[in-house]
Amino acid sequence: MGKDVLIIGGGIAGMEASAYLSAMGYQVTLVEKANELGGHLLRWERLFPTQRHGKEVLSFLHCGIDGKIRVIKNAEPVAAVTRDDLHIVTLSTGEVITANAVLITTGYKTFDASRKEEYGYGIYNNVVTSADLEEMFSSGKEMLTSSGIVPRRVGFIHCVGSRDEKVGNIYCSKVCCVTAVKQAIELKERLPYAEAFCFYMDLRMYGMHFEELYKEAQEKHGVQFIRGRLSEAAENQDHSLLIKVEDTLTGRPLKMKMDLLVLMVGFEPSDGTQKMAELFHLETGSTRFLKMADEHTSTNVSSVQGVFLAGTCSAPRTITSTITDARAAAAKITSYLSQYSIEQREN
Amino acid sequence: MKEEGKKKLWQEYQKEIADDRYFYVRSCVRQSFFPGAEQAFLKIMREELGKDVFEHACHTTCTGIAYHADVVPFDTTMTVVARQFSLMTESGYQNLVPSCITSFGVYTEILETWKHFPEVEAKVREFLFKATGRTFEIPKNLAHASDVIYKFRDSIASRAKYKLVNQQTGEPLRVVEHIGCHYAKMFPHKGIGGAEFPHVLIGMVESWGGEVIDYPERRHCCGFGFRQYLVQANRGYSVACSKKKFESMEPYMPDLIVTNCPGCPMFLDRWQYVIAEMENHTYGADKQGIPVLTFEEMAAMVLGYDPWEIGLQVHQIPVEPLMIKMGIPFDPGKKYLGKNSKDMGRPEIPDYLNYSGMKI
Amino acid sequence: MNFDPFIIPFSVGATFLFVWLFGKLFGWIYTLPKRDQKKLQRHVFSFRILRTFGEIVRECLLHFRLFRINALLGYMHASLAAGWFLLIIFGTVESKVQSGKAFNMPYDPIFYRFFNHAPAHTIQLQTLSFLMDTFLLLVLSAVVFAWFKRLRSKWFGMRRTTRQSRVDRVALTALWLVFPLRFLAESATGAIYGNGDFFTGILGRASESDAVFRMIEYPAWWAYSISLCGFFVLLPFSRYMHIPAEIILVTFRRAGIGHLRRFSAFADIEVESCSRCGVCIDTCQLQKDVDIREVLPVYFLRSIRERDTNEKGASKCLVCGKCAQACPVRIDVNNQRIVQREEFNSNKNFQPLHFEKAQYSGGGKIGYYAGCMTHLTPSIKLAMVKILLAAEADFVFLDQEGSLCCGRPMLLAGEFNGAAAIAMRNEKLIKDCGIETLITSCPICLKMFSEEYQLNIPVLHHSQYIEQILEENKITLNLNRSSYTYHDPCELGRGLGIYDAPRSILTKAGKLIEPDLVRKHAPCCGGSIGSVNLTHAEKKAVTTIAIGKYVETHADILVVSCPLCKKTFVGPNKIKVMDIAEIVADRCEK
Amino acid sequence: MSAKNFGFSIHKDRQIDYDKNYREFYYRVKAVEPSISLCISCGNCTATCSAGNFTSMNLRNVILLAARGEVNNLGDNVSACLLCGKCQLGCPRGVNTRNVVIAIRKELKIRRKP
Repeated sequence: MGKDVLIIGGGIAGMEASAYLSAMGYQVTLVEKANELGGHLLRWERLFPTQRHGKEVLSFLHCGIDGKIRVIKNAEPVAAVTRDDLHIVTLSTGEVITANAVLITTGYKTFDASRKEEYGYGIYNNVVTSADLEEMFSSGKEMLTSSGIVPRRVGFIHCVGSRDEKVGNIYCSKVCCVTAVKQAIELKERLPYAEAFCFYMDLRMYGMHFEELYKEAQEKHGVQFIRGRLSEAAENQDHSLLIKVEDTLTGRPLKMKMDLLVLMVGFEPSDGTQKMAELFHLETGSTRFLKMADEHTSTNVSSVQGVFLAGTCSAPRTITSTITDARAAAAKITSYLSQYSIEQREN
Repeated sequence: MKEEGKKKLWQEYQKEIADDRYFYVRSCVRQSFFPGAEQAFLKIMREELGKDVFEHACHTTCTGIAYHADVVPFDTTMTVVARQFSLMTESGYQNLVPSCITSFGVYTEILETWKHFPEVEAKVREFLFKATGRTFEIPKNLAHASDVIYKFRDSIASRAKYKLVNQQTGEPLRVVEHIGCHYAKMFPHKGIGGAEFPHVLIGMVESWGGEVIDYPERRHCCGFGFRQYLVQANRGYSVACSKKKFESMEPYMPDLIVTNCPGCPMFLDRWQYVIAEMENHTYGADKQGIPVLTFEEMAAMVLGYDPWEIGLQVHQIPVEPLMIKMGIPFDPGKKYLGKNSKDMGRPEIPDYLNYSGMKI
Repeated sequence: MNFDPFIIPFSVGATFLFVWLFGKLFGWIYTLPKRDQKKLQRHVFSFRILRTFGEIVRECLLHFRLFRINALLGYMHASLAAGWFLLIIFGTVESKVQSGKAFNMPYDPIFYRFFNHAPAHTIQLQTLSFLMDTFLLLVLSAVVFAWFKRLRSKWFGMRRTTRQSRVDRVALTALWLVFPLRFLAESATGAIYGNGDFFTGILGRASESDAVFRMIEYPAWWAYSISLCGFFVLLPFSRYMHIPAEIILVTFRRAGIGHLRRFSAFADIEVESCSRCGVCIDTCQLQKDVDIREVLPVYFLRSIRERDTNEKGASKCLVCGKCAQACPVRIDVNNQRIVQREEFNSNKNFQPLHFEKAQYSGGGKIGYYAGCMTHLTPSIKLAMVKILLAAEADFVFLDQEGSLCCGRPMLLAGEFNGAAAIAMRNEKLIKDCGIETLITSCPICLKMFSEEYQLNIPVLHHSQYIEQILEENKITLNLNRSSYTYHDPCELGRGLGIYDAPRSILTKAGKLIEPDLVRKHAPCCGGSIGSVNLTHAEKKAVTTIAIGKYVETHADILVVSCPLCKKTFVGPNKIKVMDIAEIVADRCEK
Repeated sequence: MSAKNFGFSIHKDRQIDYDKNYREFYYRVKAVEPSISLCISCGNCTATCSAGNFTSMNLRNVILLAARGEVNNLGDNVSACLLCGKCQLGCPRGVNTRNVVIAIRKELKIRRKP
């Protein structure tokens, strides 16, 4: 025991892995770029499928680490070398940390919606992303369009930046479908008289209780689902939007006016994740996420010995799955550092 | 609309446009649609801007119409285009400037194909050599005529006699810009401003004092679509496309439509008349139709060229109201006089266009 | 001539009532179709009318059916109805005997004691007087029971009793007052003149002073008359209209008059005949399982009567027919619902599109018609084909390529014209196949074929056919140790009275364990297409409770004989569900 | 003035213009039968439809078109329905399909009145 573990990225995965590894008796150092722990969870007001507050999960995560591990905020690794199974990492603060194992939990960033030019994000006044909407929700302010009216019709566009080879992202970001449903419900709770439409390619309600949430959206809140991918949005004179989709189930093009358009932005590897890939010479897969040593049996293992992965730096994940993954990584690191015999298995 | 957002986007789609020494290739159909347009371009380039623009007497069609109408195969098109390139090489030019958007699209497509499949280029070189004994060099710069005008838009503005401003009200004219589909929809990075928010015409209009309106069906095709128009029975589909655009732009009360493609101004102009005849609805604030100009005609008007010299009399929708708005003097009596003041006949005035109060 | 001003309220009330009733009766007969008028005429002037009288006595006076439900309930109704009836009859006799005249004033028997003070001096009058007191006691006992029923309805076999409307409550009060007041008035007169019999004489014998009775007597006769008047005037507007209406209903029904495909005189008589006894309330699964009260026939019929039909009551109902089979008046509630659905149907002239493409295969003596629903439970149709092959029947699978609907679902939804159009087309398609016997697996189709089609060939449910071939030894069943419990489908059981065929087959196949409620009391599975807008959750609740009773039998298999019931019961996945045809196909030996 | 004959006519727009459509229709039907909103367009109803065997009846499409306010051509489609209820048995979402049809028929009738 008494071995050192460096965890890079103080989001959900970093916090939960820190808690487990410190409980197991390792000296854990958690490095976070921002001045606050929590990562994306800081910005998600309510979580699917239960609508519980993001803050509750955050305080749960804090309970595991507060006062138990060393947290370095406002810092990020700038150099890394490996010597005799030891990773020597230099931080931007100048501090040098030596660790027996490094866990990368640098996570994801949301897709830059302005890259889907035809949707007009950053150009049309009333096109926002799911992250923007979440901020609108958590600000507690009245929901208004840029023209100052209460939106009467809101469209949620699924798969923005996901499953789209044209923007280089072939994968499904997993959480956007259910997030759209969750946000549509929240919107209807705030604005019961507004119409909410979800435009989807396939609805991927794969998680437990997700389908129930979808049904609730239809039944209780009257959210309407139109299968079709947004082709283009244009602005009307009153700053509302005219959107064009194919209603693929009727087989006809469809246009409708939207007061507010919400783009469900997908996951991309965060800048930090990309940087860590360079710094630690980690392989990335075709999706640009950090490559797992084996898709089934070594999901927390990177291509470099002693460097492990957890959370969304390796694939899009839900919060539930991120927490599970962080604990799995902790177990894997323990096994590695203790040289358990099961480490002898081959993939 | 957030202007800064658009500007940010435009910066990502800038292209290199040669400064001088252009090899100009004409459009097949423009000279019969709007005969003054290409002439105006040459005049502006040579006389106003002092540029070297060369036309080779032997150049031909790029086959674009036949290619898009599925009449000739791509191999034929490439070989014909290779011949154009060889004429350019022979004449000692490297910068290709097509007049036609479809030609521009065809050239772009061929150059991109050759870039990714050099064996195709080799094959075409062989075809051309076997057929004509010619060889060629790939153009160093390919820009559409509207790109070139865009590049010199500020020089033109500094020479302008008139502005795209309503003289009576002092308000900028409200301009609808229509970009030919083959300009950037296939290769967004080959167009100025990209495919979704092209800047090429907007740049000209704003530089010359006008205001561009962004209406919902801005991206929609004019309806030419080659096959759609060429078969008479399909024309109802073609006109429906234009109609969709007119209906979408009508609430914005545009003063004029400007285009950079040979087909679009033709259809946007003529279909207004057809719709007026068929459905008894004339567009435009005064029910006089919305004038449609090519970018060269617009430049020529701004520069104060004689409207009848640049062929404005062959427009179906009269341009006179626009000239009155801009304060451009014109002699109505000379409208239908051709070369050597010979009367060239006049069109039957469409029943449904409202000409009352118009000084013709 | 006997006269006193207090007879006026009674006479006015009675006159009003008779005028009203005869007006109503005339109206009903007038609006009958010609055909039905003829039927009525032929019935009234035939010996069959005697049997009608018999039923009227049995049901309107003695309430046999109510006795069968619960003895106390039966006694209460019978003692009131028959007691009052006898009071009127014997009162009339008594007054005629006393006066010695064949004709006297109609109110004479009502107020007999007031006008005749002399004690009964002949043996006849003494007997009559004794009987009159007996009947009054009988009626009063009914009133006491009626009060008691309000408090303890369970003793009368009813978990819930009807919530009364205001008119009903006033009429009820008037009715409840009539007999105590009569008792009081007669007792007072009896006490003064010393002529009361064993019952009405109680007060006189109990007290020496008649000053009090002199004070009470006259107002009591007034109150008696007024309460009678009140009851008579309210009768046409309250539940008590059922008393005269039921007599007419029995007569009409016996004459062969029935429901039309619209709200007819017959339907109106039925509606008026509902006494709101509330016997139907406990039978209704929607009321019990999902607490939908609007469907309860007692309230639904009242809403029709008030010309403010409850649409929910019309459309939510499962049309299972349990209420109708429980109804002591035998009101055809199912038809009432369907007729009302048609009233709400704004597309009365709706005609479905033509179905030229629909075609059935011909070429066999026996035609097997699976029906739409059976196509969703292919195991049933495969089993039937296997059985038919085993029986070496000359058969053809008519609708192998898909059925044109029989039309009953549309009929149940109140789209009569559409249903008729489909039925006509389907009938022709079946006839064109040239079969001699038609077998179907779907009780819904079976009911439609037997009641609405003119196929002129035997139409059998597959359970009936199987029973037949078992008897003819065309197939034999190998008995095994499985135990079965059987669910009676609504349309097959209550709808068509086919209860025995499936049971006879099952006893040959294994052990049959019956649940608590069987045959006409069997629950609806909840999947009925009879309901127009019962929600999925509501249906599920009905199904879950219904299946519970079968699970309790601990039988191995729940056997059904309707594809719809099978599909519905398979849902909760609590017991293995099989159609009777599948059981037979499994155990069938040549 | 009679329209000139150009040898062709202007094509009708096939696009569903949701804003111009009779959107109220769907909400009226939904008020009568709320389960219509649960439809997920799986097509189970259409696949099993007795009427669909012989006609172009397509309940999935009917519900969709109703939701889009495209009511002009619904009549022929729902007219074919026999209300047999097979669709209701299959529906994985528990949509009360028969009543959806009945409600649509009623609404169409109401709307046809001037």
